[in-house]
Amino acid sequence: MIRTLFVLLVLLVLAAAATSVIPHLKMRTELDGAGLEYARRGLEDTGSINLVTAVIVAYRGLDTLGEVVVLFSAATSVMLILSLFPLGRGPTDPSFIVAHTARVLPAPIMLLAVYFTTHSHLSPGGGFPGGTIMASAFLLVMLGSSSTPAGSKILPALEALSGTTFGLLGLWGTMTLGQFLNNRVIGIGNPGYLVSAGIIPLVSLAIGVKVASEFSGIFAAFRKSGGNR
Amino acid sequence: MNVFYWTVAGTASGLIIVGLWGVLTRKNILRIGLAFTIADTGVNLLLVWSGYLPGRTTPILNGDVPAAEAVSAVVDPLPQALVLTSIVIGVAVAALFVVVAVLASRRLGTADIRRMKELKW
Amino acid sequence: MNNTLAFVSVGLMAGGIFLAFLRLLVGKTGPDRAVALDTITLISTNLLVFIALFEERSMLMDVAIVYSVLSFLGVLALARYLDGGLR
Amino acid sequence: MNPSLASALAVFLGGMMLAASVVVLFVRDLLSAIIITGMISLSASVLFLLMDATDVAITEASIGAVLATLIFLWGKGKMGGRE
Repeated sequence: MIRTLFVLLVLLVLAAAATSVIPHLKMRTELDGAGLEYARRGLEDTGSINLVTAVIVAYRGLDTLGEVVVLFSAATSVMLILSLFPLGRGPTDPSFIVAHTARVLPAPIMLLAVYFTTHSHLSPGGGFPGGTIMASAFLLVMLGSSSTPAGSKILPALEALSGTTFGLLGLWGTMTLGQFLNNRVIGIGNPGYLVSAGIIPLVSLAIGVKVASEFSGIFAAFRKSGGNR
Repeated sequence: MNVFYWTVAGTASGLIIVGLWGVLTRKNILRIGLAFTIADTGVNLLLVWSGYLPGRTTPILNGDVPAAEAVSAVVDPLPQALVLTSIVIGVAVAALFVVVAVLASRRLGTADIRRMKELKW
Repeated sequence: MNNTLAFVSVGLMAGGIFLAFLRLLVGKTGPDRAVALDTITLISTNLLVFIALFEERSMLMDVAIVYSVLSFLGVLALARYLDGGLR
Repeated sequence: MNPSLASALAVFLGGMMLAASVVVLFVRDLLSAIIITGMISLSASVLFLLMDATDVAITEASIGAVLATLIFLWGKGKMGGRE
């Protein structure tokens, strides 16, 4: 009873706060603030025609580094907990259709992921979606068998390597141009071509491999804690 | 009066409120996680909505959108960049939640959050 | 793009999505709902292609590609769960 | 995109998402709740595309369709019969 009243009270306070905002809302029709500056100068500053990637990797690259650290700590906690408390009861063998799909389809999905990751400055995509699609390809391999995939042993090394690459690419900018993650260290080239926009494709690849190895590590830990058959 | 603009805002706020309601009232711990995911989706929608400008296009400046007219042709790229990281963080946090929930339910023999006395203070 | 054609095609797709959505809500068992989800994502992929056509920007097709591949993967994971493969 | 068409699509998808989110809280079977949550994520991806957020739409589709669904399915499989 008290619980229900409390829940109602919380929701009512939230609704009242939200309602008090409504009269002040009006539709945005023009860019302002940081978004205006990014839209005006993004292309010539970074050479990336995808402004979202320019913001993630170049302008707010330090924040992305911190975000990757948060992701790393969450994934590490999951793996640590699952290695401390194994959960028994392994999976059954896959059916014919799933087993054969899992043999054919991972390669095209990985190709798609590499496309999204390396073309992050030219088309929609980038490190985060590319990394999650790579993790999906790993997941498909895992779904098609009843044991942990053999490649999962190199996941921690891959994770460390990509994280270090990200940091070193950032420090390169600090050494040469005095600015962390400045992407002009190797010149921005001709915008619109694959080899352009400085280090943005490299940093995107590092982010993608990092995200992919975190999520693949989570799935491998899930499968290992269930025990192999 | 732009119907699309305000409909998305209403949908996002509704998802946040329904998600909070679920987190506060449901009994099964896994269903609380699902309600949390719904509220997460609502927050992401609201953040992207805050950078949406009607009648404009995606912030990718290829041949369809000349770079000189970018300021008057594209939506705000900043909230989109923030939401991109927020989504990935959200699913990692959901994975942590599920693992802790599974361990707690196995240790205590129940998935009912009212019986998890050790979590109370 | 012809306006009438746009309205009719999107209306037909929305009708298909709505019927599958009803099955998703009232479906009796879990597998019923999995099939309904598969239907919804298949029709939504067509919707995304049409949105790319109306916006006249070809790069929006990338979203449709990812959506089709990964929705298939999601349904495969569901099928594997029902099979006993996620334990 | 035609504004009235986009508005109609947003009303349709938003109504579906809100109805589905309420159903998630009340449906008896947990598996169905997980499937319906996946459907909410995929509809949100279409809304992101309508709001011209292409990168966000791709990320939400890959996360909501596969990763989040699978994590919750795994949790349900591990919990077994304890409802």
